[in-house]
Amino acid sequence: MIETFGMPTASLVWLVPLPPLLAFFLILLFTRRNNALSHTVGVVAVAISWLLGNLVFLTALGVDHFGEHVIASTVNWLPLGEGFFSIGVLIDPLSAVTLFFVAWTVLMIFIYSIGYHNFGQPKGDHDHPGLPPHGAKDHGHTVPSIEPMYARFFAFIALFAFGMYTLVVSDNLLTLFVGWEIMGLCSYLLIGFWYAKPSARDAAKKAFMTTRIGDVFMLLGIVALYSATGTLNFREILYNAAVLETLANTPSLIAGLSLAGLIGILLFIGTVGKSAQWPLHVWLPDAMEGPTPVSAMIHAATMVSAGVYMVLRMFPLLSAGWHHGELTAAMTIMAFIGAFTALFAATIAVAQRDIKRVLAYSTISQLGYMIAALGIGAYVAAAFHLVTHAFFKALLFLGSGSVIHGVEHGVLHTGDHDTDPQDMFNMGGLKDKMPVTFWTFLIGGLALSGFPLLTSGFWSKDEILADAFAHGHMSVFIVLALAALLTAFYTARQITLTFLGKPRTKAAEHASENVRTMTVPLVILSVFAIAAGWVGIPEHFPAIGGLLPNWFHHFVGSTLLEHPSAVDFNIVPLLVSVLVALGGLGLGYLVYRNAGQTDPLRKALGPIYNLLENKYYFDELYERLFVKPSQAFSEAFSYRFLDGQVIDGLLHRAARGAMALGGLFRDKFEIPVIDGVADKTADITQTVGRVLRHIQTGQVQQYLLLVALVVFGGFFYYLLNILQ
Amino acid sequence: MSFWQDPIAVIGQLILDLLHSLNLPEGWIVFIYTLISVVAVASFGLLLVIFLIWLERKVAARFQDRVGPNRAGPFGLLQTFADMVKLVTKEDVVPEKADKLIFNLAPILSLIAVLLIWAVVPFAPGWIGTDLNVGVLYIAAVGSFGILSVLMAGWSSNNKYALLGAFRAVAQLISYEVPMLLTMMIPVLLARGMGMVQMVTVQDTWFIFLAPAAGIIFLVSSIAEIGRTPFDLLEAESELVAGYHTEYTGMKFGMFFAAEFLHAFTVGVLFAILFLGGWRGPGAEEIPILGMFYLMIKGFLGYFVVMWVRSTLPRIRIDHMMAFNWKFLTPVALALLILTALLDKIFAGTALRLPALLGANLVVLALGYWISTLMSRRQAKERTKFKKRPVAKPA
Amino acid sequence: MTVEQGIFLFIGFVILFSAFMMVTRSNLIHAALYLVLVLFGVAVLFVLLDAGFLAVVQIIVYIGAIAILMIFAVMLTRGNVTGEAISMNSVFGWGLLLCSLFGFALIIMLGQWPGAAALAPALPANWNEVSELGVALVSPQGYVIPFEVASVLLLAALIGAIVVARPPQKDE
Amino acid sequence: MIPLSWYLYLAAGLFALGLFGAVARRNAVAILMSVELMLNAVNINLVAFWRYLAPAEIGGQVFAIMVFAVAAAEVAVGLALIISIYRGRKTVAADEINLMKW
Repeated sequence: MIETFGMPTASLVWLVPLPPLLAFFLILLFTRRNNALSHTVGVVAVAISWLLGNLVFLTALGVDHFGEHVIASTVNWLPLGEGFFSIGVLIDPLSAVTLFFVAWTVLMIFIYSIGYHNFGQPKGDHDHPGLPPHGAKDHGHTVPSIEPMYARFFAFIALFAFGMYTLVVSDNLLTLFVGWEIMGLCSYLLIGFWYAKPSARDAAKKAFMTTRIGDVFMLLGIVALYSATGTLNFREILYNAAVLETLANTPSLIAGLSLAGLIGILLFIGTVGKSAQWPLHVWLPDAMEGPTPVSAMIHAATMVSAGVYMVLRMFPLLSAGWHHGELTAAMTIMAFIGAFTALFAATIAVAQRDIKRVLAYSTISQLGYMIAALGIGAYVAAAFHLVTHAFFKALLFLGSGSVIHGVEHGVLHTGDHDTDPQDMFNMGGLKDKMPVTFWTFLIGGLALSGFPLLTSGFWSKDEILADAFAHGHMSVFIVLALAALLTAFYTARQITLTFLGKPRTKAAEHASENVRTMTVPLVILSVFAIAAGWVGIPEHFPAIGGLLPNWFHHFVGSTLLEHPSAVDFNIVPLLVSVLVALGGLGLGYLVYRNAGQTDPLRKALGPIYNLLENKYYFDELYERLFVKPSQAFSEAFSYRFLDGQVIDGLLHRAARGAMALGGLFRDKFEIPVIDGVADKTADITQTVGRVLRHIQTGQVQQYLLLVALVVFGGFFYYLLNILQ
Repeated sequence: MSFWQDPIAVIGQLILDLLHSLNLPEGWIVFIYTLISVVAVASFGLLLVIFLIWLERKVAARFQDRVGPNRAGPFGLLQTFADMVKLVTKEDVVPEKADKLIFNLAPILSLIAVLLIWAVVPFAPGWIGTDLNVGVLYIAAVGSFGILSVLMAGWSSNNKYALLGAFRAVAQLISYEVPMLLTMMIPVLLARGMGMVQMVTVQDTWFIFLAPAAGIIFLVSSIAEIGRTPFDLLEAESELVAGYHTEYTGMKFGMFFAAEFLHAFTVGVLFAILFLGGWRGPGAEEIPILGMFYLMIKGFLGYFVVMWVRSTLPRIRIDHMMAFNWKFLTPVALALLILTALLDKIFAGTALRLPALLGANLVVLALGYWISTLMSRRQAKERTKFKKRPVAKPA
Repeated sequence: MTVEQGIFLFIGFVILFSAFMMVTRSNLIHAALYLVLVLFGVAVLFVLLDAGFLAVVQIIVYIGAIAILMIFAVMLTRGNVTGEAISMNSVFGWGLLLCSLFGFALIIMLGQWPGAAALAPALPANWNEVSELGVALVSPQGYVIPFEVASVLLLAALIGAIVVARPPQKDE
Repeated sequence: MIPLSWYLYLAAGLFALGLFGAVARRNAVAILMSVELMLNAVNINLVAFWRYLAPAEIGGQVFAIMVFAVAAAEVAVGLALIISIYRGRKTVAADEINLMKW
């Protein structure tokens, strides 16, 4: 039994997800009228979760061989025919580090949201629930106004946090799926938070529908797994070599896959939806319609991480039958989709104008990285990148929100409402206006592009590349290196366009730094964006390797039954990753140093740029391929033919027949027989009633007396029997 | 064990020996022995009243910058005896239309209700009338006899002031019993039992440190239970003459009077037992008479607070009093009870128990205060919304 | 005769006498006070039966709440306080007959039952009534569902009583 | 020692008296009081059976507590009804409250 302050740690783990859920109900039911109280409730709730999460994490750190001695506790939940379906909590090294970064990012996002939604500002004059605030007149100036649905935001995002915590601490696929779906619901609610905007509504629906496709397959996978093994508990399946062996050797009936492969692929499709991998990536860029803290929540801390977290969890199953030679079918597919998505999304990101969309595609790309890493078996590297990415991407999103907020301030100040505060080409020179945002964003950007040695992104990305190289997956290695180059390039593009140079619009000139509640989380996250990488420096790294032990590898690696060995050092991947990072950054800076309102790449790339700008026309393709045909099909077949001709025709025929039959019955049967009986019954009832009504005196005690008399009669009969 | 260290045990043994020498059956011995100890405790309570009345008059006088009784005996100590003689010799008036039996029973019941509490008071280790395993609940139970006596007195007097006073009193007593019971449950929770002896023996740290808010609420609601200022609406002279005992004279009035004083001191003693560690103090385990001394000191501390409040605060309005109970004391007490149960379970046996409980108490008190001020401010705002009512003007 | 038997006989007499007075007095306040006496007697019986907790609860709930409420109700529905001309209704003769038959029948039946002569067995060692009762009331193996249902019932009764007894509101 | 039958006889007598009160008293409050008598008789039986026949099982006492709860609820609602009726009809005599007849 592992204990924290004398309490079993497992009970603490049970408590981790609860405060946000309580906060959700408290805010919705009681405090929603009071903004200050609502955000206090929300922030205090996640702060409690944060505290508990960190306590659990620290406890886990103190346990020797934590991979074998995990924190686990189960309770019986659903009674089944024999036994119970039990649910429970499980903290092993993987979920411990996940809990750690989730706790930190979520807390930061909550604090940031207070400032982002303009708490403390006056109410807007024309603000309307369901629309972003328009600003309020205050002493002749236009100042930002408070979000009209401020409290509701905190309620939803608290529910979101509950979903994520549930997912992280659960010890079985079912509760994990519950958390997963709660997040799906919350992302729908939050992307469509400004529901009066048609684009937000559409984005919400799109996100919901697209992830649903993945979820259906995932549910199929869960069902398949349950019917194959009779349990959904991670430790019973994934840490049980016999079960895995059986699953890997049992053929399924589909496409020659083993059962493990089939289930793995089905579950992976869930991840494809949730983590926005090609071809289900289309929802994530549109999800930028929601408020920026939501974007950070979805793209960094929780939802997309959840997808990767799930495949990390299921890795033993996905890799069942893999003996460091041939990759399994599921792993091959993951490697392919991950690598492809990484490159594909990076190319799109290069041509986006919207500051948040660039980050959105960057997220897709980085998630592709993780999936690809997992696909080639680099388990620790994938987990490591998940952690570092969570920190620096949360930082970048919050930073971009801060930029947008600052520029919006400028927009309000100048009154020029045609300027899009999210378009990077409307910015420029914000370095001096928003120093804190600039420096933190710079740190995040460098981490994203993998700036050598210093940033966390470098270490995690390098580890993936090294792993791919060392195990001879050259195609994956090359694709990922290319993607890294593009990543560095668009990051440099973004930072240059946004912060460097001269302001391109009036709004950018009047941008201003934001309040403390927004900047402090940025600073804290930037610390992590740098330092999170230091726990995973390979031991054989030249010069600094071995200064700090490669803690992350030992810790997270111990999650698996068979601890992965660290790869030997090789100079090629290191050189490549340094080169692509610095090269991409330099190139980006050079190209965009003097950019005006149009993108210099447009001329250079020509039609390809259009292709990229329109995201390879994927939305249009899906519209043609799926939406239009299904509409046409519903119209022609379902509505006109099936409904109008077949069903209606049958119904009309049947109705006519029934009418005829009914007439016959009425004349021959109902009137003479049934009515006759009914009338007689009524007559008799009436007669009896006339007699009996005399005992209904309306005096309750006489009734009581009668009741007592009857009871006593029965009693007396019994008594006579005794006495005889 | 010498007589001077533990006189009660010595005397008790003596009586037991005496009873055994009479060759009575065992059941009767227990019965008689219990009867004697109960009578002893009750007599102690009654004797105490004499001293209490003198003390209260002295203290109240000091608060009002007077000297108080100082003629009869040294420091006026014999004043109360003189008053008793006067009360006993006064004419015993029974109203013509009064319900005689009930009228006479009410003051006796009133005094009994208070004396019954003393049956479970642990004076010192081993000194207790009877150690019920449901002691705390018992205190609450005998409190209902007090309510009954008020109702009987008010109704049987056949006087509208007395009846109105009784109504008010009962409403107040029943209402304030709720937070009082709730806060009494908190020491029960902390002690893991309702027995009074257990309550004292587990208080290695006084419960006032674990549950200060509960202690305060208990004291406040107890003041209301004994009907003292600022909650003395049951005998508001300007409104009700003298409340439910308007028609009582002589020694019957004296009984109500004594019951009230004894009850006030009982509240202090209960506060001492529930929150201040009862008889505990240095050396009390070895020398029980020291424990008795400590308990009395602590009890007088609580009693002094009651007197202090009485001399300081004015009477509050009846609707305010009810609102204070239902909208502040009761919710806060409920919250405290739930929170204490949770925290005490979570932190049981750890070093965090004291700070966690103390902190939670303070937070609940602060939150309760904050919310109630918010509410009252909102009410005030709503009140100002109404149009001004027409006021009669001099022609 | 042991002490316990003595106490029982005395209390039993008090209970029956008070119950008789309660159902026959026309002065309702007196009836209510006799009811209090009955209730108190029952509490004493509980003590004799080693159910101290129930005894205390009996006093709190019945005397502290129910009886007080009864007296209040009697005073609020005044006019009949000091006695009615007729305290019994028109069928009270039948009631009397039936109830005395009922009582005698019960007593005869009890007399036939051999188990009625049982004596109280010793309580289990280390018997702690309060904690046993507490555990039984909240443990899923015990009576947690009836307990929760009872709490809901009390809440419903509370709200119902308020709604029913409230004076009709004007123009709402 | 007291045999079980003593309690049962006492409870039987109390129950019969309560039943008589409930059937015969005119005043509605008095009827409620009589109902309390019957409930108390039942409670005596419950606790006595617990003590004499199954002292190891706490069930009898739990049932008695349920009876307390039911009695409290019954009195609260019953008295509310009586007061409500009194407000409307200025009487609490059960045989004058007889609108519900044919």
